[in-house]
Parts: sequence; structure tokens; C-alpha cells
Amino acid sequence: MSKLVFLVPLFPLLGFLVNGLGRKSMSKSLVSVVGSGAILASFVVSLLLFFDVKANGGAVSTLFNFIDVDGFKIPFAFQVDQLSSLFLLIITGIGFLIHLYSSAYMHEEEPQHFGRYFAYLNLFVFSMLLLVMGANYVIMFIGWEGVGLCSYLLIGFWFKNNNYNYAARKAFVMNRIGDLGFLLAVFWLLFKLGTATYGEVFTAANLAKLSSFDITAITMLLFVGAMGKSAQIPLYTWLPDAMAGPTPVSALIHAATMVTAGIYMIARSNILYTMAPATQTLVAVIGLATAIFAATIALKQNDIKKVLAYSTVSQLGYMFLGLGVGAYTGAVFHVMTHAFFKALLFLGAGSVIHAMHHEQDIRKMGGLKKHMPVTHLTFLLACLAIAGIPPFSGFFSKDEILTASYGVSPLYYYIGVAGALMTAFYMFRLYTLTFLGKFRGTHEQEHHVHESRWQMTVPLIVLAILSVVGGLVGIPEVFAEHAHSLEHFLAPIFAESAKMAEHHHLEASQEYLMMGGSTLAIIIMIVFAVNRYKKYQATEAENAGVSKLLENKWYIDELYDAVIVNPLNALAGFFKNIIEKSGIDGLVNGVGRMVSYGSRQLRLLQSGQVGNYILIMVLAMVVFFLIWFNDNTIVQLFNKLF
Amino acid sequence: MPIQYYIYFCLTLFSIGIVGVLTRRNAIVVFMCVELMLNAVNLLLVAFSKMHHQVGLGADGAASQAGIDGQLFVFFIMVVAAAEVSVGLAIIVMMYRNTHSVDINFLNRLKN
Amino acid sequence: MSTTEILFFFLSALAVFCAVMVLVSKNPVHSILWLIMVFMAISGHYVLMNAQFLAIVNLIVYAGAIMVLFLFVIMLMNPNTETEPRKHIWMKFAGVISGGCFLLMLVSLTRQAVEMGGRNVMMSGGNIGLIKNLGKALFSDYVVPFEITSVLFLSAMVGAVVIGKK
Amino acid sequence: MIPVFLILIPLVAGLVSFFLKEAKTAKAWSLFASLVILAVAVTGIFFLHGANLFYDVPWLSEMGSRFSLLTDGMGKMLLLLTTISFPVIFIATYHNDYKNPGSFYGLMLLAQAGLIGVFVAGDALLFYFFWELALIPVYFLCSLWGGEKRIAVTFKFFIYTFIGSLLMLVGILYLYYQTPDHSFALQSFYNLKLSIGSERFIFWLFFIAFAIKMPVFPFHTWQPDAYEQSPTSVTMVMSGVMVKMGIFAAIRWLLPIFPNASLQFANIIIILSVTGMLYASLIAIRQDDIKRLIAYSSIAHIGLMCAAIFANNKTGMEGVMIQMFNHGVNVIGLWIVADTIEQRLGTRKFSELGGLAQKAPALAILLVVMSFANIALPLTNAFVGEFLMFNGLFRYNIWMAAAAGVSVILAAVYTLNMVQKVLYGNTVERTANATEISGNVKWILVVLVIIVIALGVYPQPMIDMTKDTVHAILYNR
Amino acid sequence: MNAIIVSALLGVVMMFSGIFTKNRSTYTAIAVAGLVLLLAANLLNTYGIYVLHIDTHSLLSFEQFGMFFNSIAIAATLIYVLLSGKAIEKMGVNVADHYALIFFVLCGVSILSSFNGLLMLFLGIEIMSIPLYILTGADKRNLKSNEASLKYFLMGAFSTGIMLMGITLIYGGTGSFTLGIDKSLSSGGLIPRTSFLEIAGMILLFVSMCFKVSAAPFHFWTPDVYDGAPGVFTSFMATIVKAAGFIAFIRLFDQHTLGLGVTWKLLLGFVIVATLLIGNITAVFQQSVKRMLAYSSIAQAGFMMFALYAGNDMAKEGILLYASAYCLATIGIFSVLIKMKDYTFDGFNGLAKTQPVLALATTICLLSLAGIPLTAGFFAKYYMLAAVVKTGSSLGLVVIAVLFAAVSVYYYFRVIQAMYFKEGEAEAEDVTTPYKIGLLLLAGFIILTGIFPSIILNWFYF
Repeated sequence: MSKLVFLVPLFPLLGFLVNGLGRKSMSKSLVSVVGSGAILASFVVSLLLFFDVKANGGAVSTLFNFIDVDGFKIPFAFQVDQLSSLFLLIITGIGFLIHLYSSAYMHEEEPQHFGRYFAYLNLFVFSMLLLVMGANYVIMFIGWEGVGLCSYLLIGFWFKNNNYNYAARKAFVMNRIGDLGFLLAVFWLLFKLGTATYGEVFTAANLAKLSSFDITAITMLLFVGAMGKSAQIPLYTWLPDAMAGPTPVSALIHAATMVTAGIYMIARSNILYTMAPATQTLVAVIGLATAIFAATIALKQNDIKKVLAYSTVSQLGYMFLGLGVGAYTGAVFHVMTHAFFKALLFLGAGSVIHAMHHEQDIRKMGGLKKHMPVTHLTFLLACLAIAGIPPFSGFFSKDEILTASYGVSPLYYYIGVAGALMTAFYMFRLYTLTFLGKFRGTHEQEHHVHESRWQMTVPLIVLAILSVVGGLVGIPEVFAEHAHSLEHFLAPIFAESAKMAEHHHLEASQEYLMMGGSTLAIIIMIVFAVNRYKKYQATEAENAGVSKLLENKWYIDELYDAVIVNPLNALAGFFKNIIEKSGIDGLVNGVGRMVSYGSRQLRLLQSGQVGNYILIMVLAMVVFFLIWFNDNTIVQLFNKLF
Repeated sequence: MPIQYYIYFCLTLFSIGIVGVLTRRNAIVVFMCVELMLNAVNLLLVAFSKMHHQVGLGADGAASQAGIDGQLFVFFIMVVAAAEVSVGLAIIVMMYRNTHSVDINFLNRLKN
Repeated sequence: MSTTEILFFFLSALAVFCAVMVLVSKNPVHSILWLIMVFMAISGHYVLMNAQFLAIVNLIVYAGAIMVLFLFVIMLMNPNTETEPRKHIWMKFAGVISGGCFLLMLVSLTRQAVEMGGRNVMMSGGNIGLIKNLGKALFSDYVVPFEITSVLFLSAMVGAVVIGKK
Repeated sequence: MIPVFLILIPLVAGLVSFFLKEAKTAKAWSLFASLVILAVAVTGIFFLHGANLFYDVPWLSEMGSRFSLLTDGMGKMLLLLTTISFPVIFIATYHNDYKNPGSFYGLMLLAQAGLIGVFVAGDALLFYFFWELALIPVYFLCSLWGGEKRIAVTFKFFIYTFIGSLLMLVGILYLYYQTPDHSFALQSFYNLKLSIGSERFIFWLFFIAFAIKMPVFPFHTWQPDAYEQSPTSVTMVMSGVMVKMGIFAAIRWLLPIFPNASLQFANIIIILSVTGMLYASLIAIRQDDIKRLIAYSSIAHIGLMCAAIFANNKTGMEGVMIQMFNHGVNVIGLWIVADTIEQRLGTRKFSELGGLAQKAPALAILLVVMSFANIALPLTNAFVGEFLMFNGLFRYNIWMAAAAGVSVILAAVYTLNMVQKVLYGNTVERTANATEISGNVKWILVVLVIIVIALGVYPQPMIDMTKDTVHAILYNR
Repeated sequence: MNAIIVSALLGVVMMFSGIFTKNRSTYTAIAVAGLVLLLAANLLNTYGIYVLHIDTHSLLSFEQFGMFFNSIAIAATLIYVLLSGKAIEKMGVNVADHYALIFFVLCGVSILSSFNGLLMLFLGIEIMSIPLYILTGADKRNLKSNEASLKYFLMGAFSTGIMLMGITLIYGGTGSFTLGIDKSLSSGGLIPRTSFLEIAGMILLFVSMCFKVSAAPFHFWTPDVYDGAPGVFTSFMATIVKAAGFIAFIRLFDQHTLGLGVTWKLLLGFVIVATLLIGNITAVFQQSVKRMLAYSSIAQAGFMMFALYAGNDMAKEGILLYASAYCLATIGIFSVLIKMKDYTFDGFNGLAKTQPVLALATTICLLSLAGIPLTAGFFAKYYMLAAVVKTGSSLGLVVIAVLFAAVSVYYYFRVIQAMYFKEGEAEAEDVTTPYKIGLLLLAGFIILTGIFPSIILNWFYF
């Protein structure tokens, strides 16, 4: 079976090449067929692999030696095990749906840009696959930066608009900052162990070689990488700006797959983290903080995609909370469910935007329920899922994380729940403003609003189904023994950590209580939100105070500019204009100027007067005699000097 | 007569010549001072030759020719001096023809 | 104090005095005359040291020919028209000072020359100064340089001609 | 025998080219010659072994210098770089017109001869000869065909380099007299056992020469001006191949001869290099001129190489080896783009450019790939080199590695800034009616891109090629 | 010996040739023939064949070194006459006499290359100098020329006085006029410091030699004289004469540099640094190429002093190589310079357009002077530096020297820049094809020597 592995990334790569090179000649339909077909093909292969893994465990298949120096050896190898196969499914599956969706969504583009779009998208899937399939950190890093590249290209897809380009650059650079951490961690591993292959790093023998400081440092650095990729505090600001890209892209890259790479990476190296409690605490705290912080911002955003973006950041925070408290399964579980419903939300938003002719401000929407029923229904389901209403998928995954975090510290739990409440609030604020109430847009908009084509609705429906039933793979133990099939599936990956981490099981009664309580609170919050915004008018008072602060995202971007960007620019200018020109180059030229000045002075010695010449000669002779008499002292002087 | 006397005396003459070269501006006088230096040298040479001659006499009898080379050298110096004078005066005269002056301070077309 | 010594000191004093006069006298003609006096004194020294040949040659060549040549040149460009204008005083000063330093250096150096201690100049004895011996030596050992000086004179002659020609 | 051919062919071809008056013939001739050289080099490197790659005849026997050429792994790779880059340059600039082209191409070929000589010289005096021989033609090229400030700038560059090489000459002489058998041979230099004192002194004589050539901060100020002023094809030679002379020399003529000194001063030099990286990257952020930007970015890259050399471990050294080649390819690619833009639009300022991606998509794609190669994105060749070099630097000192890593982030900033300003956004009046790039440029860039990707995906051959050298340098002390 | 006799006779011949013919190019022809003859005679001498046997009473000693230098000097003169014969003919009315004087100078040179003892040194220097005073003033109508010759003469006479005083003191100290084979030195040990007179004498002698080879701070006559003298004769003075001065210098002091120990090195080092400094730095700002070359000749002298400083066999070889390289290059440049209308740097602007051959040859000569590899000049400098490094000490001095060499590049390349990179209409008069060919041959030889210096050196080893 493992000889099929290389096919998985191969198909998207081929799709990329075909679409990229033939983008001028091929028709749109052909392009979309190729693009989506490639992903579909690798989805099929992934399915085969998945069942293969389910049946008889993971396997590593090496293609060739990527780098082989005598410091270390890095094979270009793929590792397909429970974790990666699960991600394969998510990536290719959702990827396919989004490709399908895009073929309709992007239909207005000129052929060659259409082709370019699909090429990028395929390339992204390819890199993402490298990321999750790589059998060592270097291959993962290749995919890691590859997805960064694609996100850069796709955010800046409409490159005529310079703001989009800036957003793209911001995303790439911020990712780069994280990547540096990742890279240093890899160097550290290579330095200490001489290998970066999971199979070798995670052996007890090698782990024993690492001092606890090493492990803490490595995990910290890896986590820095994760911050960049998965948009955690302080490196999260690029994600909201990344919404400049086409909506399907946001759905695929900035919701479902790429941003979860950080979670994947930490889950992949879970053992290291379990061995580094300090880092775990950090991860948990950062995650939680991000979750709350992003949620607060999301409360007051008016751009439909921005809301979703911040909610993504917040949900990612939950996942890191899960990782931090050692609920690796929960984190991965949440990745999966979140992929379903967040992709669904974005696609829904996309279909709305598409219908509204690229109007993204929810204050100008409303009452779309009757115009586009499918979108509305699926969107509602997704909202329920993310809000965490049982038995939708979000409930199970989020609950699992929160429960685990309660085990570590109740404080985590309460803050987490608070975040969940906010989630429920802003999601239903969004839902209400968009679909309920009466239409607040212009007339021709209202006239044109229509349900989208099948290529767009089918993915919506599929995803809706998934986000409704997706949670059932992870039913908590309290409901039924061994019901948590995901946990059993992933058990081999986290076995080691599970051994190390101590398990604190809650009383079933208390767990029921927590579930019930949180659910109740959420429902109340939903009702409140719906009522609050049902009667919303475009003419509402300007925000003030805290809400203004929230609307402006706590002014974090401005803060970064003031603290980091501008000083750096100033420094660069100082170097360029002062140090370089006057300082170093000035010094170099100064030598030359000194020479010519000396020349101008020395030639005055040549006065043209024979008398002076002879005078100098005589004096020189006198000096010679002096030298001759005092030779010893002079020699000693020289010896002192040199 | 101790040799030091001659040494100091000739060195004095020599230095006077140098001082003359340095202080006078008339090319001819400067040249004369050079001649003065040469004469000081001649005298010193003769003195030395006589000095060495005495040593020679002490060493190998009355037939000794020691120190004679010194006097011959003086002879050659005179010869050379004569030649130099002829050329030098010719040059000075030529100079005088073109610029009606022999003042060396006016020799400053070439400088720097 | 023997006569030689008296003569020595007298001639030396005379020579130095005249040499100084050469420097200080404004008129070039006077300088020449003073210079002739110096040469006379030096010839006297030669006689003292029994270097007869050189004494005579010195008189004939220097005091006679060369100085006359100078004299002619001076006459040729009658110096009365241009009385030598002042040279910068500091230039004179510097000249004297540096010349003095030079003298000082050489003297102090020869004072350290201990091997000169007690060496005497043979006065009025020895025969190397006589024309006979000098002639022998000149045409036996020193014939090559003697011939070579002819080249010197040739070049000097040619030079004088080249320069002198209108 | 092969090295002799490699030196002789360009030499003769160059001399012939001086007599070619017609532009067409000169171009064709030099292109043909360079292709022949490439062919010879490839044959020599890949198909011939042993004695064919060495050559040794008495030359200045009374001075103990021999005309001895040798080719080790590093030499092979740099030969490959040199011989590839020249045809590439000739093709890419095929449509540029120079006044009296015969001399231009002649000097180019002479420069190539000198460069090749430097890379194969196995005798210190010979090495010095070629070192200068490579410099002189470049001096004339820049001063004759350069920009308006060319004379002063090039002269600065020349004097700067000349001082360095003279100091090196003194060092060479000193070593020569230290050798028991009074010979300039590389091997007898390697066998030297110097007193630490003299090592300390002579080390700097050599290092300054190489540092100026590389150039390492703070000896770099000649470089941006020179790159900006000289004709782009010459700039390609300078930054693509010539700067490698410094690195190459530091590896072959510095480390093995002064092992103790190079260990002792490693910290100073690495600090210098890393400072230079950050410094150059920051300045590059503020540049508005494509050429100057590339110049500064290449200073940053060279700084990393220099640091990795002195990190004194095989990983870093391996990285330097392959990065020498990769940097050559990438920077030449960037220069080609810069040149086409300048030729077509008559400006190099970002502020006057924009929106080229709409007008010249091919150019856009190629430039983007080259830029990402420049910032060492994985699966491009530069990644492998920098990965190894950072690794080596990390082994030397983690903080240095981290600091150097910051410059990678900055690299992303300025490179993407360039890409965005040049390609994206809306067209401005200069670029309003720009057209797609001409075929020769396009295809040569495609070739380069293929090299970039190929070496990025499968760098192992390069690593194997230079393994032996690394071992020899680091362990035969 | 042959050289001395033949050159003297040839001088006489040239004198009288002035009577029989008035055709100027005939003089050149005769001179060339004479030089060939002279060269042949000298080569015969080197192989031990004499025209007539004369017992010099060990006043002259004909060592291979000196003979070989003679050949170089004569050959250089030959090249010089061939290249700038035309210019010599143009100079003044009495061309024959000028040639005669040149031959007399050669006679002096060959005495200096074989003197043994201070008497012959003195005579040689005078024989060499007196004709030069005349040649300097050869351009009688030109005030600069007059001034130059008067200055040269006065200072020359003064330095003669200094030298004689030195000789006298040495004689007083040692009782002999032979310096080279001094009893106190034959042991190779230090000079007994008791003989202060000799030391004083040697310092004065050293000073006067420094004057002759124009080493700072006794160089002051050089720029003025070289600038004022007619270009043709400047090139003769700056090359052959100066080289001869160095040969004399080295033959005079070579054993002594070992004997006199550290103080000697101190003095020499002082002089060398001063010379390099003044020569190079002052040349930078000059506007006239001729004057620049004068200063550059001072700078080159600074390099040649290294031969004295090192004082080993390598230095002797080196000085020969240096002399030939320096003479060739300078003669070439001057032969171009005296054809130019305008001696300033701007006068060379755009020469590469109007006279590519001249420009090329000049460039090669300049590169050789600057000591760029692949030219003879490189090995010249190389040998000097190597000789010093060989002594194992004073590496710092060498570093200083190379730094100044870099400075020298600055002013040499100004000419190249003017010729190639600047726009202008440089004019050169009567550039004939044979002249061009000769120039190219010269340049070619310089390059050849730069690649295989053994061409010259192997002669030395016969």
C-alpha cells in the first residue's frame, strides 16, 4: 500500500503544472476539471491509505536522500500514520469540495487568472500534503514554508490592489518570523541528535540524550513556529488581513487546513511537549488568551469575513488550549470539526458575498433567508455547530478540550466557557444580521440576490452534513464506553504521552453538570443575540468606549507599527543615509582625500629655492648624525612600539 | 702638529663654505663657497696623508710611499674642480644671457 | 712654541678670517679677492707640510686660473649694476645655525675618534709631497685614472662649447 | 590537461575577439567560445578523472614557483559555475549593444580566463597572478562601458582590491620563505608549521585581501557603487562569480594554512559577518534601486557564507560549497531580470515601476521564482545551502545563528517589497505599454529556474562533489 | 674595461662626426652603430676578451655583476636612441655633441659599474654628472632648461663637496681609499666603533649617493631638473643614469650593510620610507605627466633602495631586474610623452582614439611601473620585496612599501584613464610606423619578461 503514498502529493503537483503552464490555452471548464480532479484523485488515494492505516498501522516510505552530509542525514520520506492519514482526509476532502466550489465562485475571472488560481490552489494542497506527510521535521518545514508561499500568492491573488499585496506580504513575513523559530528548533535537534526524523527522534534512547533544557527550548521554538502559522498571540494579526484573498481560499487555507498546521506539528511532537511542562503551560495560556482576545474583537466586527477570521483565531486558541492541557486527541478532534463548520461558514459567507456582488459589510445585508434558503440553512447549522450546541460536532470537540482543561485548572475552564459564550454571541449576531431582519442593501442588489449554482451549494450541503454528524466520532466516555472511536484510532500516536501524563478523571456527575451548564448558558446567549439584532437598523449610534476599542481590534496593528515597524525603518534609514554614506564610505574616501591633501601640502616643500633644498639636505645630515649617535635608544624605542 | 688641529680647522673651513652656500644668493659666490669646501677637503687630505706617511715611515723605513695616495687624490680633485668650474661658469653665463641675473632666488620657475 | 706652530696658527687664523670675509663682503669681486687670500693661506699650509707640488698647483690652478676665470665672469656681467639684494634674514639665520650644527656634529664625532689621539701630522719632513715621487706614482699606479680624467676634460670641453655656442 | 585548456581557450578567444569589428560576429564568436569552454569543462568534470584534471610544469624554477594547476571538488564546482554563467550572460545580454563590442567581449573572455585560473591554481604565485588577471579586465570593462559615475567608482574598486592583493602578496612571500623547500606549492604551504605569532600577523594580510573581495562588512562600500555603475553583464560576472573568488580563497588559502589563527579569530570574523548581514539587509529595505537592492542582498548572503566558513564545522562548510554555486546562479538570474527591466523601461527605480505582472506575466513568474530562491524558500537551491550554513553557524553559536536568522526575515521583507513594487499594483506611465520579455531572456531564465528547482529538490550530487574538499580542508590540519 | 675605452673613443668619434656631416639622421645612425659596437665589446668583456690589457692596479675590478649591468645600460641606451632618436635630432643645433656627451655618460656609467676604491667612484660620478649638467641645459633658449641645469649644477657641486669630505674622513680613519675590501669588514663582523672618522665619512658618502639616486630628503633637485630638462634627456637621466647610481651605491655598500648592523638599517629605513612617502604622495597631485614621472622616479628609487636594505644576492639580481624593467618602461613612456603636444594629463585625453598603438604601449609601460603582474615591473618589485622578506625581519617596512605601491597605482592609472576613458583629442607629432612597431616590440618584451623573468635573469647566471 505504501507504494501509493507518493501519489497523494503527486496529483496536486501535476494539477499545478498542467494548470500553471496551460493556463493561457486551456478553457475554464477544463482547468477546473483538472484542478478539482487532481484533488479528488488524491482524496481517493488518501481514503485507501486511511483504511490501510486503520487496518495495519502507519508506515514510512522513503523516496530519496534529500540532504546527506556527515553531520546528519535527511531523507525525503513520507510517513503515513493515524495522525497524518486523518489530516490527509481533511485536506484532500475539504480541498476537493472547495475546488469544486471555486470553479463557480471564481467564474468571472479571465481564463489565465482562472488557471493561475487553480494552479496556486493545487500547489497549496501539494505543500500542505508535504507538511503533514513528511517523515521528518525538514520535510515538514518544506511544506510549512510552501503553504506560506501559497497563502502569500493567494492572498495577493488580485494583485492590482496594493492593499491586498501588503496583506500578502504581512502574512508571509509574520510566518517567516515563526519559521525562524521552527528552523532553530530543527537545528537544535540536528545538533543534539543528528537526526530530525520523527521515528528516530521520538525513541526513548534519543529522548534520553536531550536535557530538559534542550527539550524546553526546542518545544518553545517549535511553538514560536506554530504561533506564526496558526495565528496565535502575538503573531495573529496577519490572519484577519489575509481575508483579502478570495473567499474559498480563506475557507481552505485560513480556516480548514493551513492554520491548523501548528496544531498538527505540536500533536506530532506531543512527546516532547509532554516532557516539557513549562512549554505546555505557555501553550495553554497563549491559546486561552488568544481564544478570549480574538473573541472579544469578533464581537464588534462588521465585515462578514473578518468576523469569521477572528472566530478562527479564537477557535485555534481553543485547540492550543487543548494541546497545552495534554488533550491532544481533543485538539485534533477540534481541528477536524472546526475544519468542517468553519469551511462551511466561509463558503456560506462566500455564497452570500457572491450573491451580494462582493458586498461584505453585514450592516448592508439582512433578510437573505428567503432569497437563498440552502445557504441560510447550512449557515445556521454551522453556527449551531460552532456555538457548541449538542449534538452538533462543535459541542463534542470543544467540550472535550474544556473538560480536559478543567482537569488541569478550573480557571482555564471558566475562561474557556466565557469564550464559548462570546463565540455563540458573535456567531448569532452575524447570522441574524445576515439572514434575518429585512434587507438593508441597495435595490439592484436586492434584485440580483439569488441562490448560487450547484457547484457552490453541493459543497455547502456536504459540509453541513459533516458538521452535524462529525462529532459522533468522538462521543465522550461518560456517555458510552469506547464510544470515542477517534481516540482509539489516534491512540498509537499519543500513547507515549498518555503514559507520562497523569490522568485526572472527573466524576461523571460533575461532567454532566458542566455540559448542561455551559449548553444552557450558550442557548441563553444565542437567544439574547438574536433578539438584540433582529430589529437592527443601519442607522445605529456610532460605537463608543470599549466597543469602539473592540471595533478597532484593540489597536494592535497600530501598536506593532509604532513599536516594531517604524523603529526598524528609522534604523534602516539611519544606516543607509548616515552610517553607510558618511561613516564607512566616508572613512574609505577620507583616506583618499587625506592622500591628496598630503600631496598638496608636500609639494610645497618643493619650493624651487636651491637654498632651501640645500638647507634641508644639511639638516637631514645633522639628523643622520643624531640618529647615528642615539641608535640604541631609537632601536629600543622601536622595539617598544612594535 | 696634532692631527686634531687640522681636522677642526678644515671642518671649520668646510662649514663656512656650507654656510656660504646657504646664505648667499649670487650664483657665482655660491659656487665659490663650494670651491672653498673643496679646498678644505684638500687640506685635510694632505694632512691625513702626512699623518699616514708618518706611520708608514715608522713601519717600513724611509722608502715608504705611505700616504702618497692622499696627495694624488688632491691632485685629481683639483683636476675635477677645474673641469667643473669651466662647465659651471659656462652655465652661469648662459643663464645670465637669458635672464640678466645670477640671483638663485629667481630660479623658481620650476617648483611644487 | 716653535715657528711651525706659530705659522700654523697664523695661517689658520688668516684662512678662517678670509673665509668669513668671503661670506660677508657684499661685492662679489671682494669675495673673490678674499677667497684668493684663503687659497694663499692654504698653500702656505701645504708648504708647511712639505707638499710642495700641491702648494704650487694650488697657487697656479686655484688662485691663478680658476679665480681669474671667476673674476672674468664677474666682470663680464659687471656686478655694480646689481648689488645683491637682502636675503631673508631668517634664511641667513637658518643657514648659519644649520652650518653650525653640522660643524658641531662633525667635531663632536671626531672628538670621540680616540684612535686619532696622539696621531701627529708630519711637518716639513717626508718626501711624498715632492714632484718626483708624485710623478712616479701618478704615471705608474695611477695612470688609469689619469687617462680617464682626459674623458672628464673632453666632456667638460664639449660641454663648454655646447653651452657657449650662440 | 583540462585546466590548461580551460585557461587557454578563453585567453586565445578573447585575444581574437579584440580584432573583431562587427558586433554580430563578436557576439557570436564569444558565445561560441564560451559554449566550447562549457563543453570542455563538463567533459573534464564529469567524464575525465585523475591526471587529466592536474597539470604541473616548471615555470619560474629559480623562484621555486611552478605552473601547477589542480582541480578538487570545490574547484570543479566553481569551474562549473564560471563556465555556465558566461554563456548564460552572453545569451541573456545578446541584444544589448556595446560600442566597439570586439574589445568588450574580448575583455569578458580574459576575465573568464583569470577567474578559471584562480580556481585551479595550485601555486601561490600563480594564484596571485590570476587573481590580478581577473581584476584588470573587469576594471577596464567597468570603466569603459559603465554608468556616468563609472570612472571614480571603478577606480575605488580597483585600488581597494589592489591594496588587498598586495598585502596578500607580502603574506605569500613570507610563507614562501618559511617553507623548508622554498616553494610556492599549495601543499608545501599546507605543510607549514608557523609560530602562532606570525600566523596571527600573516592571517590578517590574507584575510583582508579576501574580505575586500567578498566583500565582508565593513570592507564592502566599493561594492554597491561598482555593481550599480558597471554594465549589467559585468555586474553579473562580478557578483555571480568574482565574489566567489574571495570565499574560495578563504577556504583554500586561509583555513588550512592558518588553522590556529582562523580558530582564534573566528569569533571576530563571524561577528563582523553577522553584523554585516543585518546591516546590509536593513539598508536593502530602504533601497529604491533594483541593482543596489540586489547588491546589498548579496552582501548579506556573502556575510552568511563567510560566517559559515569560520564556524569551522563540516556542515557549514558543505553549505558554503553548494551555496557558492547556488548564489551565483540566483544572483545572475536576478541581474538578468534587472537588466531587462532597465533595458526596456529605462529605469531601475521601484517608485517608477509597477504592474508589470499584467504586461509581462512570464517575466513576473520568473522574477518571483528567482526572488523566492533569493530568500531561500525550500525546494529552491538556496534553501539547501542556507539550511546547512545556518546549521553550521548554530553549531558554532546559537545566538549568532539566531541573529543571522533575523536577516532571513528581513530578506523576505525587502525581496517581496521589490517584487510587489515592480510587478504588482497598477501600471504607471512607464510600464503602461511595456511588452513581454524577449525570447532569449525568457528561455535563459527558464533554464536558470530549472537549475534552481532541480538543485533545490535534489542537491545531493553537489554535496557529494565537494565532500572530499570539505574533509581535506577541515581535517588535514 | 672595453666599455670604458670604447665608449670614450665613440664619444670622440661623435664629436668629430659633427665636422664631417651636417645630416642629423646620420648622427643617429652612427650612434646606433656605436652602441651596437659598445654592446658587443662589453659582452666580449664579460666573456673575458679584452681589447687591450691594462693593469688597473686594482683601481677597477670587472665583476660579472657590473659587466652585466653595463650590458643592460647600453642596451637600454640603444633602445632609447632607437625610440627617441628623432627627438634628440630635433634638440638644439649641435646634435653630434649631444651624442658625444651621451657616450661620455656611458663611459662614466661603466666606470661606476666597475670602480674599486673611492677614487674611481669619485671620477666616475663626475664623468657621469658633468655631461648631464650640459644635457640638462641643452635647450638653451628655454629658461626652464637653463634654470634646471644651474640648479642641478649647484647642488651637484655641493654634493660633490659632501662626498669628498666623506672620502677624506674615511681616508683619515682607515688610511686607504678602498671601502669594499676593508680589513675590518672582511671578517664580516661589525666595524670597530673606534674608527669614528670612517663612520662619519660613510654617512657623508651615503648622503651624497642618496643625492645621486635622488632618495629623500636629498631628492629635491630631481623634480625640477627632470621637469626643466628637455624630455629626451630627462628620459635618459631618469633611467640609465639613475640605475647606474644604484649600481654604484650597491657596489659601494653591499658588504657594509651587513657589517654596520642595526643602525645602518635604521638610517636606510628612514630614507626608504621618506623616499616612498614623498615620491608617491607628491606625485598624486601633479598636473603635468612629465613632473609626475619625475616624482614617480623618486618613488621607484625608494623601491630600489630595498636592494640596499636587504643586501643579499637576491637583492643584486633584483636590482638588475628592476633596473631593466624600470628603464624599459620609463623610456617607452617618455618616448611617447615627448611626442605629445601637451604634457599635462589632459593632454592625454582620448589618446586611445587618436593613437591606439601609443595608448596601448603606454598602458603596458605604466602597468609595468605600477608593478601589475604579467609585466616586468611586477617581478622587479617582487624581487625587491622578496629580498627584504628573505632577511626575515622588517616585514612592517614591506607592508608600508606595498601600501605606497597602491598609492602609485593611483597616479599611473590617471594617465590610463585619461587615454581610454576621457573624451578628448590628444595629438602626437610625427608618429611613424617604425616607431610604432618599435614601441610595440618594447611593450611585448615587457610582457614577455613579466611572464618569464628568466629571460633576463638567466643571462645573469650565464
